[in-house]
Amino acid sequence: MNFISDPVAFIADLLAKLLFRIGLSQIQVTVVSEFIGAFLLGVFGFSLVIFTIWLERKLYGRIQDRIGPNRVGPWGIFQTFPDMIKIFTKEYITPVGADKIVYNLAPILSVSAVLLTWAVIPFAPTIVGTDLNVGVIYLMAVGSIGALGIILAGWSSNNKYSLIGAFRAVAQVVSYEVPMILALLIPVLLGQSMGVNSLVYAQKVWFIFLAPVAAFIFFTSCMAETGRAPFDLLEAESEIVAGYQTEYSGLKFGMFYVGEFLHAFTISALVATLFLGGWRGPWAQQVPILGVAWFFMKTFLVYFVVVLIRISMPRLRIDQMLNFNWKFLTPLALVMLIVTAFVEKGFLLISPDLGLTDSALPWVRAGVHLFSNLVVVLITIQILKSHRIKAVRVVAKPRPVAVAPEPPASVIS
Amino acid sequence: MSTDLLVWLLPLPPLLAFFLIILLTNRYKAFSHSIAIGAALLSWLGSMVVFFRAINTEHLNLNPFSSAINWIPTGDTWLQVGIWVDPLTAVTLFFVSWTVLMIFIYSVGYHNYGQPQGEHDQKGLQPHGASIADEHGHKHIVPSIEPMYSRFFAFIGLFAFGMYTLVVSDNLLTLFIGWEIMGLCSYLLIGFWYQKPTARAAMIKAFLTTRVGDVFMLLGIAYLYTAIGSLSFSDIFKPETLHILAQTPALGGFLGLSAAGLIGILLFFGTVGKSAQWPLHVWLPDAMEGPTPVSAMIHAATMVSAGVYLVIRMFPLLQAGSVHGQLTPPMMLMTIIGAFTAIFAATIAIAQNDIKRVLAYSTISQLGYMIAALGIGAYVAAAFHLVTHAFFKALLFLGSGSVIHGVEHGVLHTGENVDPQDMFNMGGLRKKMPITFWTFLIGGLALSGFPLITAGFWSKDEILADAFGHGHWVVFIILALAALLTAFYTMRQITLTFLGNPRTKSAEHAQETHWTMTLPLIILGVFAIALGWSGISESFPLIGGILPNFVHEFVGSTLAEFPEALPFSVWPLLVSILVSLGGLTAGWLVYRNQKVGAEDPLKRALGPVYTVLKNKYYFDELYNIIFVRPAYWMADTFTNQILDRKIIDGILHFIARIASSVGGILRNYFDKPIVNGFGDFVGEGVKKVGRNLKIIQTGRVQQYLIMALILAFGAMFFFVFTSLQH
Amino acid sequence: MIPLSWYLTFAAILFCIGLYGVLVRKNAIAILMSIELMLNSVIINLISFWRYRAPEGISGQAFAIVVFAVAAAEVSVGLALIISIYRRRKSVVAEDMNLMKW
Amino acid sequence: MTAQQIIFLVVAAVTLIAGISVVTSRNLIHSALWLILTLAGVAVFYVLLNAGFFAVIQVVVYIGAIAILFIFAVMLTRRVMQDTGPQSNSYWWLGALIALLLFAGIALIFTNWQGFKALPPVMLDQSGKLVQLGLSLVSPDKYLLPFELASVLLVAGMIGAIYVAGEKKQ
Repeated sequence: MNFISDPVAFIADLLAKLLFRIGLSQIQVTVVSEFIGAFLLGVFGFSLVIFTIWLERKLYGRIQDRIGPNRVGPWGIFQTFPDMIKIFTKEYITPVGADKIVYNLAPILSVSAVLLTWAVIPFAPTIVGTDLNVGVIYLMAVGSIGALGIILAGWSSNNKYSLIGAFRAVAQVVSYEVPMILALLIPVLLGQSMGVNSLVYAQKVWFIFLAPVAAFIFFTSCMAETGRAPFDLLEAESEIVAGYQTEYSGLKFGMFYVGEFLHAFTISALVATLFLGGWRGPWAQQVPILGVAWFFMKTFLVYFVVVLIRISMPRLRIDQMLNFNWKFLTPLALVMLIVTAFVEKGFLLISPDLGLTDSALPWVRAGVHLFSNLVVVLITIQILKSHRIKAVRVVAKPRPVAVAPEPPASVIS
Repeated sequence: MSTDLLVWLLPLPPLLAFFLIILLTNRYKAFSHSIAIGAALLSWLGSMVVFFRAINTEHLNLNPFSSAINWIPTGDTWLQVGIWVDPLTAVTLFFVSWTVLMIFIYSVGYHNYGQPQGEHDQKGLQPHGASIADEHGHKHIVPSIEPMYSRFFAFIGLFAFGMYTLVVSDNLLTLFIGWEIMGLCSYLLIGFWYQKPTARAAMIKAFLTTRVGDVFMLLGIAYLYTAIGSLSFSDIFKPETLHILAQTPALGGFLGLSAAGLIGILLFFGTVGKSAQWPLHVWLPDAMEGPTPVSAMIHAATMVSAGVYLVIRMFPLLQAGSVHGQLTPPMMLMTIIGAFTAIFAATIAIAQNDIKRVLAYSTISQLGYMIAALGIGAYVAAAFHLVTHAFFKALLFLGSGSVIHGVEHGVLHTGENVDPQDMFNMGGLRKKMPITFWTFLIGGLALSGFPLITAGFWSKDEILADAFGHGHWVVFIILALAALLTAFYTMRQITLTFLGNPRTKSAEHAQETHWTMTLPLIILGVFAIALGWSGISESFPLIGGILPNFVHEFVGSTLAEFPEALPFSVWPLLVSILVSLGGLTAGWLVYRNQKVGAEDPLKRALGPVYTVLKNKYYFDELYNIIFVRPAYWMADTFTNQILDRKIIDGILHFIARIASSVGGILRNYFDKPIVNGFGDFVGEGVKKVGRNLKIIQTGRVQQYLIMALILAFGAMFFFVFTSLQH
Repeated sequence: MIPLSWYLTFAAILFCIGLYGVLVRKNAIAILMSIELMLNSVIINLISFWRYRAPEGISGQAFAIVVFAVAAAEVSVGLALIISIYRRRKSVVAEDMNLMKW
Repeated sequence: MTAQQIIFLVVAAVTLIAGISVVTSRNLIHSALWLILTLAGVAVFYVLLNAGFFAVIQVVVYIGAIAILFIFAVMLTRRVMQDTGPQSNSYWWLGALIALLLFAGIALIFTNWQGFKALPPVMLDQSGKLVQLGLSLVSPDKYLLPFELASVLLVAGMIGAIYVAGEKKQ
């Protein structure tokens, strides 16, 4: 096994041989190496945050027709470090009456939730944290822990704004989990497995082509999950100061901040792996390193879209947000799940007597699924249009014309 | 039509008439009397046909017209009912049908058919006459029609049905049924004018006294049935059954009588009741309260003669066991009672003033004659006298009816308040009512036995000859005396009513009655004379052989062994002629110039005996004392006061007291303390338990859970330990 | 290798703790939490029995899944009830809810 | 003592302590948090029992949904309790006694049960287990009925909850 084909394994073996020489028993060796692997992944996550913060601020500038940070280091790439230092030096203020334990526990939970998702995402065919066969549901479980963190933060800081922020967060996060799971189920259905890596393997044809609607639903619900862009009611500055983060300061606030950014990047990684084929690309099988490159390219592409949306979209009202979820996303996700399942079953029954060559089979299947998706989209558009007309008709009722009151007789004469 | 069927149909027309009148034509007088007379005519015609066929058949008694049907199932055999016509029945049919028809016709006139309705005539009272205005305006009171006109005809129709069934029946049971129907009709007809208290008393008296006789008769019939298992005459008169009955001693050796004797006596008591013989005669004179056709029909022709007919019919039974002419105990009893009744009734008759009562007592004495004749074995003579007596007694009664009717007419005319039935208010009706007078005279002479021409003489003479012939001296003397008295009171009656001159104004105004009443009198008159000649015995001097002694051959043949004709002896003939002529002349001499309001010459002659005779030997008062008052006493004081009030009510009250006291005790000592107590105890107990249990229900879920778990663990540990043991 | 007894004792202890909680806690929501504890111990039992008695079959797991569903339903209805009682009685203390009808 | 046993004991200790604190902690939010910790402990146990799917389900269903529901409920009814006074009612000793009694009974039964000390049989291939479970849940002859009934129960629970807790629009 040479370095190029599987660098991670190579390094791992090197490390193992080193430890054996030190004299640790087999169990201890595996424990230590597992621990080192996990530590590396965590550190990698945090370092990414530093880069993404810079990237995002640069993009904000450019979109808002300004340069963005360019003072610290060339093109401002070191801007994040002074921010970090500033936050580290801030004083820890804990509000009076706050529930100390819960107050301190909240930021840890929210950051750890995000980091835990990276354990499952495959960078390359061989480079992956752990290949759980229930990976997809693991992602869901971790998402819910994040929600927990936000609630505790809002609750324990003994502040009305933070409490309201917490309630809004819970409402948003918990209710958007439903369409996210349903959307996740569609790639699982297509890939016939719940392991994330096996899903990537199954993506000979990117799932975005087979289930574009599912991709759209997953992407929007993930956006809501992070509490970014159009759905950033969690810490809507204009309304509730910083939402659940108001009472936090110093490193705790930093943790939240980092958690949020990393979460944005994570969801783009998820979208990339689940719908854009993750590390799939030419020669990725042969040279794992290439897989990593493909993976990061796709992730940054999706991330760019996320940032774009974040800047351009106005904030939604809470009822609009909930209605959008319960009245549009969830039903659409359910319909899509059912349609995909039927089409998939139908295709499986018909495919043998179609006489397709092995290579053409996935493409035909993709076409069929694409077609079903398009049909569903058209139907939804029609429904929306009729719904809108009805709404308009209601609105369009003529308002009674204002008539000046009749002057009393005495005045006229 | 075969004679059997004809005989079956004989009784039906009167019955149909009865129902038709009662149910349908009660309101229409003309319609109902025509139905009744039509029915009587039909039965009369049937009887005549049967009579002539019976005469023309030889040895009728060997093969009589008879047929029987099964009526009541008695186990495996049937009680048979049917008809039986032998010479005796034929002869009885003859006189019954004639007299019934005559009386039906007579009743039309008697009840003033065609007269106007009386203004204040009431149902149940004699009509009081109606006032009508003739052409020149002054008022007349005219006899008014009987308000219950059709009802009368219905009852006599039913009576005729009863008589016919009795006559034609072939067994004692239907005979008894006919007997009872006649009893009922006599009751209804005596009390026809039921508003009169005397009529009501008379009808009850008649019914009860005949009822006494009927009870004994029924006992006799029952005993007979138990003895030989059948009631029909053909079975009874078989020689061997008669022999058995004669030999077997009566049940319990009653007075040493044989079965036949006892049955005979019991049946005879029925006749004593029905034909008003000595002990049970009291009802017949009082029965005169009924209208005269009733008295004529019931108390002269048919009903009373039914009693004698029964005895004649059962003669072989009564005679069973007598050896060469010696009288059996029932015959002995009959002779005694018959003879005594004859002389007894005759003595009372001479002291009566009411025209109908005289005839009533004369009927009783004549019946006594017949019973006495049967008693001494003069079977043919008794039958012959029965027939002739029926005719001239019916004639006399109807005659007295028309006399009363005429005098009543006079009473209404003059408005005089006088009793139309009392002979001393009459007199001199010879000129006013010639037809009634002559027919009444013929009847009277026949009754008293005027020699040679009247039928009465031949039949009575026969009886006296028999008595004389068979050496029954005592009977002969008594009967001769009775005949003397009969002749005397008959002549008394005729002279008081018809001869002399009228003693009251109403007698002066008496008028001859309507033809419907006088025609029957004439017809009966003819029979009263002509019938005698059919029974002249051959050995009679001079005119003996001219006409065959038809009665002797024909009626005699009903008996098993033919009774031989007696050799003629002059003594009984002389005695009877002497007796009748003597009586007649004596009667005429005594009463020929009876003045208005004068006393009865006999009163002076007999003195106290006269009053005794007038009051009928005080038998009514005697019976009143012996039977009626004790019965009342029994009913009122004994049963009501003592038995009912004191004893039964006493017992009941006692029981009631005991019951209430027991109830009280139970209530106080058992019900209240124990039962209620237990009830309350349960109630309180439940409440207490409820109060204690209440505290468990705290409403706290966790406490419930703890309790549940404790119990569960208890159970668990128990099972675990037990399972651990083994 | 871990014997079955460890799992069963652990589940029993957890169950008893849950039972104690249910019997003792004043607050209705605390009671519900204890019930959750008891349900979890049940599921542990189920899975351990599956693992130790019949690993080749899947009935144990199916059973567990159904218990999961029931637990979820139970909690949701329980909390809904408690909230409606709270809204009516302004109290969540189990002892206050001692009347069948207010 | 193998690695697994060590992990088992550590996690068991942690979970039990969390369980006890759930039951005894004065602050309701803290008891909710302790509950979450116990649930996580139980999830680890599932992993030890080679039932990975259940661990994840446990996290998603219990921690993700039910725990949050609890916290919600606590928040909604916070005003009353104000964490005042003793959290457990007067006869807590009785509860403790019964719990111990129950434990003694169960222990008694376990000791008598011969399969108590059983060692885990060797697990063959694990991969097909999840698919087999999924299929069994939906195949009619296996566990379709309980699965459907559970779903009906959930829907009923949901509707009931909404109806009971929802604001009655007058």
